[in-house]
Amino acid sequence: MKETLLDILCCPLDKAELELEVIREDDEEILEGRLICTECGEEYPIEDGIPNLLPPDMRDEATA
Amino acid sequence: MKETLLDILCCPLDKAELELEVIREDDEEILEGRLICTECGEEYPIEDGIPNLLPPDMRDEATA
Amino acid sequence: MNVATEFDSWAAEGRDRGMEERHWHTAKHVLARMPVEAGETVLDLGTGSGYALRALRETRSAGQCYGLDGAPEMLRNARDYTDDDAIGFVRGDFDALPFATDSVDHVFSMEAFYYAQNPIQTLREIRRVLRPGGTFYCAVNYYEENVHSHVWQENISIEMTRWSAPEYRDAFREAGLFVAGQENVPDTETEIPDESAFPTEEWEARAAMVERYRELGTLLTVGVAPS
Amino acid sequence: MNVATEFDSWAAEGRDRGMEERHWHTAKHVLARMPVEAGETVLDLGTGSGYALRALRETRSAGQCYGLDGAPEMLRNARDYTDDDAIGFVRGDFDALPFATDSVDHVFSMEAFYYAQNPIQTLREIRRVLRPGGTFYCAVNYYEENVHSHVWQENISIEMTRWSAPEYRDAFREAGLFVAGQENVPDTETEIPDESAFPTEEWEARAAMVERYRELGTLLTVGVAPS
Ligand SMILES: Nc1ncnc2c1ncn2[C@@H]1O[C@H](CSCC[C@H](N)C(=O)O)[C@@H](O)[C@H]1O
Ligand SMILES: Nc1ncnc2c1ncn2[C@@H]1O[C@H](CSCC[C@H](N)C(=O)O)[C@@H](O)[C@H]1O
Repeated sequence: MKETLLDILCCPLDKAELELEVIREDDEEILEGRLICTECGEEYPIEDGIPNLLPPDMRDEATA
Repeated sequence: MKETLLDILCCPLDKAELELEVIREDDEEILEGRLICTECGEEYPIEDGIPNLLPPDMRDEATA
Repeated sequence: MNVATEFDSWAAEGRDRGMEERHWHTAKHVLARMPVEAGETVLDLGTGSGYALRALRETRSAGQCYGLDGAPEMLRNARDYTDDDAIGFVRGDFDALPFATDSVDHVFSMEAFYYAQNPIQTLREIRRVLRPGGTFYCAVNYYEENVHSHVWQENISIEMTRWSAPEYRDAFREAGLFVAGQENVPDTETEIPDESAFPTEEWEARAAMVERYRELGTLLTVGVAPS
Repeated sequence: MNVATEFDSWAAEGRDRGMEERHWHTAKHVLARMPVEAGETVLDLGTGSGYALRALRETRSAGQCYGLDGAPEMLRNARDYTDDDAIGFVRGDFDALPFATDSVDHVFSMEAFYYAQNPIQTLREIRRVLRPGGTFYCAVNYYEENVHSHVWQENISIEMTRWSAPEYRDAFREAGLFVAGQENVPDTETEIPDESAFPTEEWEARAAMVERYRELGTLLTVGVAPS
C-alpha cells in the first residue's frame, strides 16, 4: 500500500494516529512494516502490502 | 382546507405566523376566509378552501 | 402571473390528468424510494393534479400533506380529485414558500422544479422548511443530458432552467443541501412502436425514442437538509 | 477469527470472483446512484474481490479508495486483481474501523453488512468516519422481506443479522445517520429458465425465482452523516 494511503488510518481501539515503521518497500509502496499507535503503543503489522488493523483480540496468530 | 393544516403555513414574505379569520366554513373545513400576517399585516385570502399565499406582487387581481 | 396564465390553460384542457398518467411511469418509482414514515409531513411542489400526495397517503400513511402550485385551476382540479382531510392545497410560488422553518419532513417535486424563477432561491427555501435530515426528491424530465427535451422551451412562455446532472448536485450544495444520490429512472411503460412506424410525428428514429424513455428517463436528485 | 476462517476458504475456492459476477447485476446500479465526485475518498466494507472500488475509480474518478475486509485471502486476491496506486486494502473489523473521524466521503457495502457482530456499533463507526453529508450505501440480499434468503444462515457459521427494510431505517437513525432513501434494486440479469425447467435443484417454482430476482432483488438503504 502507498504511504499516502496510510494517512487516514488510525488505531481501531482508541482512534489515535499511527506511526509508520518501514521494514521493506519498493519504488511504489510499503510491503512490510509496522503501524504503531501513538497513544496506546499497540503494534499493527503490514504484510505483503496489506496492513492488519484488526483489534488485537481478533487477530489470529496464524495469519497475522 | 382543514384548520389543522393551516398550522405550518406562514407569511411568504417574512415567514411570520398568520392569524385566521373565518368567513365561511362547513363541518369539515374553512371555505372562505383570510390569513393575516402577525408581523407585516399582509392579508392572504382563502377561497373555495384554497389559501392564496402568493407574495402580493405576484397576485393577479383577476383570480385572487 | 406567468405560471397561472400558462398552467391554468393546461388544467382547463385536462393536461393535469394527462401529465399524471405519463409522469406516473417514473414518479411511482421515485415516490417508492422516499423514506416517508407513517405520520410524516410531505410537501409537493408544483402538485398539478395532486396524485403524488394521494399516493403517499394511501401507500405510506403519510401525515399532513401539502400540495403547492401557482396555478389556481390546477389547484381547483386537484382539490376536486382529492377526498382526504389530511391533504391541503395552497397557492404559492416556489421562490417564497409559505411554510414555517423546520416544518416539513419531505419535499417531492415532479416535472416542476425547473419552472422556478430563481431555482437556487427555491432550493434555499426547501432547505429552510425541511427539518434536519428531511429529504428533497427532485425529479425532472427536462435537463441537459436529455437532448430530446431541449425543444420543449419553444412551446412555453416561462423560462426553464436546463441544468445537467452535475449542475443539479452543485446547486443543491450551493443552497446548503447534502446530495444523497442521483439517478436516471427509466420509463419502461411508454409504448415504443415497432421500427416500421418511424419516423413518427414526434420521433425521427426509434433509437432516439428508446434513449429518451428507456435510458435517460427522469433525472432524480436527492437532497438532505443538514442539522 | 470467525470471518477469516469462513471467508478465506471462499476466497481460496474462487467464490470471490463468483460473488463479484453475481453481485454486479445489482451493485452496478447501486454504485451509479452514489454521489461520488472526482477526488472523493471511498471506503468499501467487506470488499471481497475489490470490484466496487475499481469501478468507482474508473467511472467516477474517485480519489483514495480503501477496501476493508476481515479475511486475509480475500484481501490478497483483491490486491492481485488491482493495478491502481489509489486503492489500498486493509484488514480490519466492521465494529472497530481503523479510519480517522471525518476522513471518508462515502461508504459502500455490498452483501457484507449483516455479518457485523454488532451492526449498530458498525453503523456508529460508519457515522464517525464519514464527513458531514457523506453517504453510506448499504446493499444486502439477505433481509427479512427476502424470504428466499432465510435459509442461507444454515450454510454459514457466522450469525447473520436479518433486518426488515423498516428495521434498517430505524437502525440507521438509532446510530445517528439520516435516512435519505431505500429501495429494492431488481436483478434483471440472472437468467430464469423456462417454466418447464422447474422444479430446479434450487427453486421449487419459477414464480419464486422471479420474485427473488426481479422483484425483491437487493435492498438498498442510503444513510447520510449529519453535520
Ligand atoms: N414558480 C412556480 N410556483 C408554483 N408552482 C409552479 C411554478 N412554476 C410551475 N408551477 C406549477 O408546476 C406544475 C408543473 S406540471 C407538473 C405537475 C405534477 N407534478 C405532475 O407530475 O404531473 C404546474 O401545475 C405549474 O402550475
Ligand atoms: N465483521 C467483518 N469485518 C470485516 N469484514 C467482514 C466481516 N464480516 C464479513 N466480512 C467480509 O465481507 C465479505 C462478504 S462477501 C461480499 C464481498 C463483496 N462486497 C461482493 O459484493 O462480492 C467477505 O469478504 C468477508 O470476509
